[in-house]
Amino acid sequence: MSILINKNTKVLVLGITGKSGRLQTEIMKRYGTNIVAGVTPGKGGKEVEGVPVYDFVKEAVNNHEIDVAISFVPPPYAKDSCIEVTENSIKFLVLTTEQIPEHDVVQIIKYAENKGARILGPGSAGLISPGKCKLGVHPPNMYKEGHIGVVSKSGALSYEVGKTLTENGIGQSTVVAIGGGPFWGLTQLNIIKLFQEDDDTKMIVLLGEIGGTMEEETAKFIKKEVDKPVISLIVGSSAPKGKSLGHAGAIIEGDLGTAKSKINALREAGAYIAKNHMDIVEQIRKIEGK
Amino acid sequence: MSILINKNTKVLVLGITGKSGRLQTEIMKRYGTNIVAGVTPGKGGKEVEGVPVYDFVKEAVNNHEIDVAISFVPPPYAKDSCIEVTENSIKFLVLTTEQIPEHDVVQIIKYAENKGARILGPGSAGLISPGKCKLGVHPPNMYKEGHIGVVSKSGALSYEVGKTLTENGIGQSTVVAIGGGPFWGLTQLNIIKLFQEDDDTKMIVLLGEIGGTMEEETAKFIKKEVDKPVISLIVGSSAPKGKSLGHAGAIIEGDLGTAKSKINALREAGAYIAKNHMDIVEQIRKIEGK
Amino acid sequence: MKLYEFQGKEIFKKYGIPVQSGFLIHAKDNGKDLTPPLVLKSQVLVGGRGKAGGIKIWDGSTDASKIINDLFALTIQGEKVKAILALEKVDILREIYLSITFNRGKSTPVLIVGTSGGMDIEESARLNKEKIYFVEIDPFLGILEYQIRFVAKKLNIDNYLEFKNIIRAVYKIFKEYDATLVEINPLAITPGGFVAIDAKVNLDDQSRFRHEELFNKLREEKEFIQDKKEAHASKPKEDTITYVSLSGDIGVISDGAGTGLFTLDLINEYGGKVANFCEMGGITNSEVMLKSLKMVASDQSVKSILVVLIGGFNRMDDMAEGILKFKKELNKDIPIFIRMCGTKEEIGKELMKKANIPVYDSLNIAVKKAVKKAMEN
Amino acid sequence: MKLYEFQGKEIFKKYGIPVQSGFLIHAKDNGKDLTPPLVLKSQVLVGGRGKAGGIKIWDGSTDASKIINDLFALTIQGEKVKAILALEKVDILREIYLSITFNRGKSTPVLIVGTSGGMDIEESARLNKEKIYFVEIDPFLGILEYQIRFVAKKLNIDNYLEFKNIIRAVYKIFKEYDATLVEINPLAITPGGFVAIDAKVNLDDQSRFRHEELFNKLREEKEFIQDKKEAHASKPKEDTITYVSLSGDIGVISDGAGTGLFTLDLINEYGGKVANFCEMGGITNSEVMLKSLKMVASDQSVKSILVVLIGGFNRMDDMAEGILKFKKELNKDIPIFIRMCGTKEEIGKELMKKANIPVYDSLNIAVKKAVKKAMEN
Repeated sequence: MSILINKNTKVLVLGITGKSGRLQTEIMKRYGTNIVAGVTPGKGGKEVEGVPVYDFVKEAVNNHEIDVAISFVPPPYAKDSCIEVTENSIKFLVLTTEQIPEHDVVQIIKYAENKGARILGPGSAGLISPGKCKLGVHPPNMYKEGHIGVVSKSGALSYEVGKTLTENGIGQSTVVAIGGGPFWGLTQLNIIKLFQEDDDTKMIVLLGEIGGTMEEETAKFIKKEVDKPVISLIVGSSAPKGKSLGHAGAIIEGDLGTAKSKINALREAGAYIAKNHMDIVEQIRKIEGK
Repeated sequence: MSILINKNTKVLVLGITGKSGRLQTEIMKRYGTNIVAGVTPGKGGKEVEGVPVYDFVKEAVNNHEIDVAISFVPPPYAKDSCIEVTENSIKFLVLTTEQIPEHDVVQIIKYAENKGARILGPGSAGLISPGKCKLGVHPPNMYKEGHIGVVSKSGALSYEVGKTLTENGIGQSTVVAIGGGPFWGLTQLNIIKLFQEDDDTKMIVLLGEIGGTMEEETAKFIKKEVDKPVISLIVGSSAPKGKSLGHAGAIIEGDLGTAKSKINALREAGAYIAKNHMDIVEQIRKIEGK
Repeated sequence: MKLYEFQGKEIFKKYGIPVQSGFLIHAKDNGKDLTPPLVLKSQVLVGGRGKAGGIKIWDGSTDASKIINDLFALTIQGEKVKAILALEKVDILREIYLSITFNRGKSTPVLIVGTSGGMDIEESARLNKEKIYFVEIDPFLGILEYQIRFVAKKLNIDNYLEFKNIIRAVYKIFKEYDATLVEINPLAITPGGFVAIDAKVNLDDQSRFRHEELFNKLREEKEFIQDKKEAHASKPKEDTITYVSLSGDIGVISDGAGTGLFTLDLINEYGGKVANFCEMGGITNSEVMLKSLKMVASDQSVKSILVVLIGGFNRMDDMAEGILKFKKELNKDIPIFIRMCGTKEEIGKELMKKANIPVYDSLNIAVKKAVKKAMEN
Repeated sequence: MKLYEFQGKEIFKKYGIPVQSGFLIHAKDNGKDLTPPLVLKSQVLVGGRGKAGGIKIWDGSTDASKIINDLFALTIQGEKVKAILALEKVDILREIYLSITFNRGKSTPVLIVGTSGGMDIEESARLNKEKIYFVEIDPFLGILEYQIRFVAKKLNIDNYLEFKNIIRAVYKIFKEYDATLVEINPLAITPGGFVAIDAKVNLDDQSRFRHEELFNKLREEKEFIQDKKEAHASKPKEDTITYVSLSGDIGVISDGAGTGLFTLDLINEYGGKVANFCEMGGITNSEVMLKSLKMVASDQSVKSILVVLIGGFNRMDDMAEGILKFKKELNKDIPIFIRMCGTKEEIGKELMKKANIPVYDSLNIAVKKAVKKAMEN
């Protein structure tokens, strides 16, 4: 098993005729992802990599069985497109688009929440269940099937760790990049909850970053609800202090958001704090050795 | 049993210090309804009929266990008040207020729908489960405990029929007035579904009116899903043809909305069409006699 | 409040929806200088104006004043023509139908477009359902780009940007004016682009508290061209009375729409004929009761009055008070049959008893008596 | 885009939020006629202006030009004072804090009010949590009456109507300007009513496509008072590069924020020191690669450059092309260590191989080599 996607997942690609949409469609298809349709306004009737393109999500839904969608739509059209997807009862959307206006992002997330739909992103690199399905831009050769669930804010860091695990013979159940923030549909907590419930995931790797308070909240959840081993790498300890978000930001975050605060919270929750990517491998081996 | 309310239902009254709110609180309390709190902005700290009044729904919810709310709030404040109730996780609201701007009504209903809350109204006279709970303005002496479920658009017509049934020794499980429209939270269909599922309701009386297409849709549902006897009275056969709603209204409604269309649809669905209120009594006796 | 075409088009202009240039001719104006060709359109609030001959084209070959006088002589569905909107003539390549209103069954705003448009839109909707498209609008999201793209595709619109701006403007008017209907029928495609040939805007009287200034301005415009009596109908209402005039001899008052309709059915069943019907609506007190009785009694053909009261919100003590006031003021002797029960009925009945006015508890008996009396008189 | 106080107050005025009357003094102005008393406020975009002595009151007892010259001589957190806002002095009875921003954790707009307000708001928030109130706003509903009533009660506001209008205006600005923050700190209660003493408005650069005209106008205002170089930062960005300058000797470029931060940590672990850090962000192509290399290399203290590429969206063929262009253009010899893998890595590696530039597959090795080289040089 895996989380969110599997071998049979039927995929709709939004913005399929754009540069990224086209290339990633090709790579996903080659990996074996079952892409059944694409949408780009005004390009209905065309084909990309053998995938039929429609003008509207409704048309795609009427002509194909669709489980999930992945969006490569540019920022100005992202909100409209996300709502169109949710409105058409597609319950899981990977939103790769970055640089979406914050007022739009907030509406995208709230609307999905109202409709009981899941959004991974914005700015998500997607997710991959090695050997089963790749829904996003994870470089295929860096992953192999196995039992480690990885969740990361950063896409690139999830590739980095995936690569390290794979090179050391450790496979993954699913590797998920939730996006760099500052807004998220699915959070670390949501993904870890799914890993906890997933029979095929034996251990969880949590890749966090300085800023925000998400890791602190995730730690609370881990402490209460997670009994699988959690190994965490928090990056940014040596980074210069970020620019202030003004009074309002400081009031909201208070003392939270530093690497130290996150590491303390996670350690207190029982997670192993890895020094670097190689240390993750060592810790996994140690646990497996038991 | 009964639907939506029962002996233990804990009630919040919105607009409790107004003329209607105050009088109806008194009558409901006398009937035995468990009114635990009231809200009127700016009147926090006062009491009405021994019921504590708060400025905010949140305060009431923090200080009392509350299951349902009933609103006597004037039209300009209705939308805000309804959203405040829904926002505070109260999942059933009787909205008695009439004359609310249509744009506000549509938002009230949509918001409740998004949050999984039920709204009876606007312009609803409320409902009564005789001997258990009265949540609204139904005159108490016109009802007695029994097994007939009554649903009506019009409040007054539900009193009329309740009175006739009671005078003829026929008790009711619950009598519900959904409001005169043209917009509704809970519909005839929603109420009949609850009656169908309610063990204590043996027969259903549906009181309809000309205009709109609700009875036609209800009929479709009855045909498919209801196996309890349904007795229907549709009023307005002899009324002069109403004012046109313009092209748009005519396009939406087409040939529907007349007494004839409603009666045909309900008869086709297996409902008995009563000639008048006395005929309802006769039909119930006939069925009971079997 | 229904707006005249010229009022609707003023709003359209403000929101950037293209309309023909033109001017209003009042009944009191005489002899304006006119240059042909012109479309002369009677300004009435009822429908069916085109079919009733209320729209004429003046091409200059005849006398304009003749056409104008003919129009002013018209009465369309009971409404006298008091103003004419004179508009430039435009070349129409194609007509479409466009409106935003509420889908009452679904409690949602709805965008409606039709591939043809014009006077017979309801009929064509009935016959060719596929030519009308409905798009539900989430009131919290407004109208979305993909929804506009959808209807543009269905209608084969070339100039998408202009079309989008019109739809956005229509929705903006719908929302910002608290309208219950904004209709452009037809929306013409001309060589110069889109033109809204007609404008139908209905405002929600219930939203008046948000738009006092606007409502007053529109009412003043209406009063300027209407008879005072007609204009009165759109004045601020302090009550919620619905009054309908019919052709029988029994006056009916009820304190609920449902029981009112039911009472009409019962009267019909017992062979009676209703002269007029007054439903007091949501705001009921002794003054409203008094006013309703006066309205019903003022009709000369009324031979008996039936008052059907079954109070929930409505208080019988208030109703009794109103009836007693009426009895005191009334200078002719119309028999009144009162059915009274519900909230505060003990007090109401006590008051009626003291004044020696019989009340009935049974609706049937009250109806039968009222019908019988009207037949006798 | 952060706005200056005077720009924020222009917007406040437009939306009916009361502000002090006043005028702007530019560094280039000489000798305006001034009437005491005046509050003279340095216009800078960084925080901590008050504590840095950037705000002075001129009561007429000293020479105004002396105070003004002192202010123009200030540099606050690295930002030179180029303009001063001169404002009428108002009597303050009480100060409160008011802002609307996003609660990023909850992905929702949030109204924040504080019973005190002023410079030490963060500190007072830390110490007395109960004095700050947060109200989450549903972006589809906007701010609701009961929410405003709630904060008004908590803050003991007497003039509710005026307060409500200010909050509604703040939310309207937040929404209509695509702001990420609208802050009034403090909002003063004066004998004459509320006055916004300060204005902090941050706009969302990502929303520029909706507000081209506005952004251009604001930028021109900024350019008028700023050095050109500083103004440049708020020009339309065609790329998404983040550049941070530090004090070490290794230049770092990454194609992801997470791996970038991780690389900094690794360099630190291996004893290296970072000179500057360039994260290419979401839009990556050969031009962005070239530009990033140039930015990093332009720093004289850079002794080795580490390029960390692990492409998902980012294509290694594009990156290789950018690196080759840089190599061609570069006229000094800085050693570059490249870690390259991911999307299109075969083509990218092939291009690098042809040009005889070594690339590494292991991050550790690349980092170690870059650190070692910097230490050697």
